[in-house]
Amino acid sequence: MIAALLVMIVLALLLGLVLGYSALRFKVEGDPLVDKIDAILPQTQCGQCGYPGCKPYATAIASGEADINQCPPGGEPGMRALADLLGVEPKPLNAEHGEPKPKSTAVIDENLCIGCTLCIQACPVDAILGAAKHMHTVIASECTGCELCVAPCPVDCISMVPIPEKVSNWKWRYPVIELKQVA
Amino acid sequence: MISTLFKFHGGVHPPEHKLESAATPIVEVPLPQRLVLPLRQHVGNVPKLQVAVGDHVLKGQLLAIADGMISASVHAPTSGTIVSIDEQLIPHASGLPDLCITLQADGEDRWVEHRALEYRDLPKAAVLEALRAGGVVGLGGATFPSHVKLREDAQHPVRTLILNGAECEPYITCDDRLMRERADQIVRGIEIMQYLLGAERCVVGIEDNKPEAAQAMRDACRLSSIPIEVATVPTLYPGGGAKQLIKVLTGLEVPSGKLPTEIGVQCFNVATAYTVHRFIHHGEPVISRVVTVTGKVARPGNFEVPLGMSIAELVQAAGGAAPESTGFVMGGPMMGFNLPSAEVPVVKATNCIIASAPDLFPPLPPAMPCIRCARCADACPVNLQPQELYWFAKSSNLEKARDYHLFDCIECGCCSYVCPSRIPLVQYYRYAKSEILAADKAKQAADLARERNEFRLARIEREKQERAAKHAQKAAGAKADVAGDEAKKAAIAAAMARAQAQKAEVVPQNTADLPPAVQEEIAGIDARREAVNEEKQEN
Amino acid sequence: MSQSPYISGSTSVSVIMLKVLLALVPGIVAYVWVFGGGVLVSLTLASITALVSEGVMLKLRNRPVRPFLMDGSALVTAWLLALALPPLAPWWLVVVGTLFAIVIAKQLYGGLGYNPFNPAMVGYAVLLISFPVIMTQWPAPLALAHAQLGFADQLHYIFSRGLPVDVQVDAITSATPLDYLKTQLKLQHALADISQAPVFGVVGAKGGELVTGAYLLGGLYLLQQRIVTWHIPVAFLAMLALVAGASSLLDPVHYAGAGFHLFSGASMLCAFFIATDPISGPTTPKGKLLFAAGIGLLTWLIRTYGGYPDGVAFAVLFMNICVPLIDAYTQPRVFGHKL
Amino acid sequence: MIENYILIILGTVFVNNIVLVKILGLCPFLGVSKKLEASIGMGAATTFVLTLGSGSSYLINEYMLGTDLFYLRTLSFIVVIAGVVQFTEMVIEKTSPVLYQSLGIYLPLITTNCAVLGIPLLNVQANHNFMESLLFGFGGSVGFSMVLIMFASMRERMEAADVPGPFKGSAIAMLTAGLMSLAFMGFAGLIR
Repeated sequence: MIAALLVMIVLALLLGLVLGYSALRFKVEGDPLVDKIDAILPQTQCGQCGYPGCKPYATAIASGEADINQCPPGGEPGMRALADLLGVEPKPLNAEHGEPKPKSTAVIDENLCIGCTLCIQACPVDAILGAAKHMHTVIASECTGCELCVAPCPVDCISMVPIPEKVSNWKWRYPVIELKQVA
Repeated sequence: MISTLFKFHGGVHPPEHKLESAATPIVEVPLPQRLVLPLRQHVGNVPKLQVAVGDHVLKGQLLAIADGMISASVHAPTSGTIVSIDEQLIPHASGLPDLCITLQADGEDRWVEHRALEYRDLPKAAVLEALRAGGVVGLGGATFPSHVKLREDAQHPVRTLILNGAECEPYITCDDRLMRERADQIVRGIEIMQYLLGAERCVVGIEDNKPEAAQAMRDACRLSSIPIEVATVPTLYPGGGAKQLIKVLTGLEVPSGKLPTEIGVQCFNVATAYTVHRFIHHGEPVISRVVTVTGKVARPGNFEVPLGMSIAELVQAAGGAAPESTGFVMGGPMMGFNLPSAEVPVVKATNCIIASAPDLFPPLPPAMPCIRCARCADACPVNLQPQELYWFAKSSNLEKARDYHLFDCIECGCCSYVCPSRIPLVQYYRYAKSEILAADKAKQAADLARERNEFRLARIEREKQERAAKHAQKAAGAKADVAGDEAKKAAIAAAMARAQAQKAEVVPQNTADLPPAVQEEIAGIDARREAVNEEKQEN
Repeated sequence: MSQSPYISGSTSVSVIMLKVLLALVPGIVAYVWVFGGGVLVSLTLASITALVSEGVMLKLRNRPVRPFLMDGSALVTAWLLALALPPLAPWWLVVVGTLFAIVIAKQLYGGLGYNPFNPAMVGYAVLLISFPVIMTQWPAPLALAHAQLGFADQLHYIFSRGLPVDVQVDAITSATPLDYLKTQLKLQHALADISQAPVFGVVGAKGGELVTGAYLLGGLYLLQQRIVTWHIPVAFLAMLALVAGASSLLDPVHYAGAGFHLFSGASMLCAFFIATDPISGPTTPKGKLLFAAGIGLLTWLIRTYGGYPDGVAFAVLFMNICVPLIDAYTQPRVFGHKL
Repeated sequence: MIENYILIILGTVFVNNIVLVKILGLCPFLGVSKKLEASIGMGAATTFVLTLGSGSSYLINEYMLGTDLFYLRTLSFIVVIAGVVQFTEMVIEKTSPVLYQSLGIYLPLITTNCAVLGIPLLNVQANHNFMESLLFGFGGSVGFSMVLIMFASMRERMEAADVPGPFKGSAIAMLTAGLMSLAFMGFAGLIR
């Protein structure tokens, strides 16, 4: 009986030593995973996921707090990339957080804008320029299409315009194989 | 005295169908009434407009000037009036419209003042600049601006200049006819290219199914002041691909993602050499080209066509399309694309127009699943594994596709051609490539957005701290300060002055360190804003 | 209209499969010559089962039935399985094996083009494990049998296991040389004595070697038609010959020679028809060599040391498992890339 | 001697493969085989744990428990293995966070991987000496890793296959595992 106790105590001590040492030796600082997740997120900073930006959402995913299907701008491919990175099952996007929309940019109707700067303060990427009492303009190439500027505008002069397809941004389509001849 | 030839992996032998159009000489088509000139006729930046609606221009006059290094100018193919500058359908696989200049010919066909260039007396940089202004681009189909390729590079000196007269695609014979009829002029162009590049060796590669062209070139080369070899290479599609031809003639492989200059080789189409000659020795910019019109037309042949002429008119010149014809393909049957309309203009890339019909290009039967027979891998000139690429592209596993060297694919169509399951493999690769490129772009945009967001957050944080510090200072100051009205007044005056100054120069804080393009955009927006403001004030 | 290329070559999946079937014909003729017409019954049974089960599965999966039945791949599977089974196998054995091959090994994975395992070999291995006695009971070649069965008798035997009154089962069956060799070697007999037994022919099995030769003929036709590339047959046969030859050189008393291994069992059938199945095999040239050499080595190992008389089926299945890895690690050098 | 060692390794890798023939350790086999990279990591981790666990449990069994305390065998083996797994977990978390994340719950679950406990117990049963125990553990885990990696590569390839709806996912994976097991039956009788 005593022998058994002794054996278990010795075992526990040994393992405790080894593990205690390695806990110090292999201590992990920070969470490199957050950056990897953040790199996948589309950086629209739109907050549709329920977090105040992409980075906070990435942190929430890394800590297991948020699910991977809360990012409509990233859409299905983004969700798949996250599932791939984290080794979890892909799941359909959560409709609570909105539907994926075609990529758009905000456009300010220059004739209506009163220059209140509310949209400038709302823009997460400083893509709107202008000053108080002066009309504001969106820098199209920097707009992420997050729509955060739409709601604050007191005169509803901001609209989201889908980016039109041009020769310069045109993409080849997924081949469609007609199945009508099969039968 | 042809040096040894080498082989590239794979390749196919599709039926050639070259005899139909190769038999007759090049015909100059009558000048059309209306010419549509897309600004985007080459790889690179869209050139900047130099004319406005209503302007009268002369033949060869500059309409749009090259913008930046990789760009090419556009010139008027005849004299006339600019009637509109708007979006019109262009010959592009997307079938989308793009900015075009429409020119109404006045029928006089009067030349702008132009003269030959004594290129040996000028610095090479000036000659290249002239070529850039002359709108000279590769006429083999890629339409890459030629002046970029003719630049001497100390790091990668060009030892071998290769002229591509292989013309491996079925149906196309424009280079064949050009070599037969204007070999001497092509050789003049080669001499200029050789001079500019300082190449030690010049080789013209011609497939052995064009003996007349090879003979004509050989005769012309004999008269040249520099030694030019003419090599007949075995007919094997895609032997006319630049990388394939370089491999066949020199045994060297262009490293993936690099330019041929990396291995001391530069390659041009023979038609490009011809246009270089026309521009340097006659001062004529690129305003016309030779186009093969074949397939279901009454009189297949080759035509010297002013750029901007509509395909419909060109086909009329070839006797019109047969009634069973259902559409037009630009380029060859292996790599060409379907034109969105017969009204699109001839552009610098238009080497061939095929009037197609279901019996000429039968629709593909429904695709069977891939049986992994690897016939495509055997046929691939780049030695890819098309069946794996297909698998990844089909399941949109784009990262894997990239890992399997999708971007080395030249879209030659050999894999689709041999596939027993009739899978449109190339279509999958095109899809995967453009998806990946779009994703890369999105990624760049996301990185930029992240940076800007982080900057903004840092700025807000900093401002908050500054405010807090100010508050603290004020609180401390209020306690200590028991000074008289003078000081207060002075402070108020100072504050007002500050406010005034601020009002005077409302500098948006976030316009610093923007790329010039965006700065310009902003400038444009500001101008517009001014205009609106003035308007408002007037009202 | 679609995108380029607008023209295409003339081969199609059904042409390929038809040529494979055609190449099997000499082997079948030789088979009938040596073992009697019973195999034709197996072939018919297997073909019907394969086509019907494939059709039913396609219908259930809501896929077009006609193009997939016309492609001939089900027939190839059926024929290969039927030829691998003992010639007078009972009808239900053929049916069960074919069903397993088509339904489980092929259609559940998505049908043509998607099966990771060779369907015929899955069917064969399942039967071998489930019914080892029947599967190793081979009828003697007609020339050796103590009693001759006519076609009608064979038919009767296949469907009801009934024999004419005067014939015993032993009279029409005999051990295959591979089997015989194994049991005799276990009994410490020397190879030279063993190979004097009547089941042995010039190089392989008596009669069997004729069938094997006919397969070789068909295989050469496939090579000439470029249906298969040389890699797999050559690597398989070379590896088998190499290990068999080397071992018999070192110890001629206990190891059979290369000729014997090449011309007995399913070697030739495997070399040209089974291992060359493109769907479950690798696609890179190097991968093909590796794959086939692996099958050759494993076949010899299982034949020589293993628990089963012939190792082809298991060797093929094992190498099938390795195919994705082989493919991934034998990618050829792409144009413009360094090795 | 050497021959014996080689036979032990070959035997445990192929003939008596712990997953496909002995049907042990199916949980990580099915769980961590969706991606090749993760399965390679899992294979390496398991190999490490198993070899170390096999060796150290031999030592504990031989020098601490002896024949008197045989009833502590399972208990102490579990403790030792749990310790080794903990250690491995820390190392992986430090060196490869992505692998750590993608192995997820399966990493601590190596502790309860029946193969990991099974092999030390089989060692005791077969009266292996220290070297044999180590090799047995190593061979067993190499066999495990090998089939895991093969299985993962097959599953990656099957991802784009037109598998009928009801069979997508786990069902076809189980079927594939079964057919792999079928292929491994061919090795039966090769060694002993």
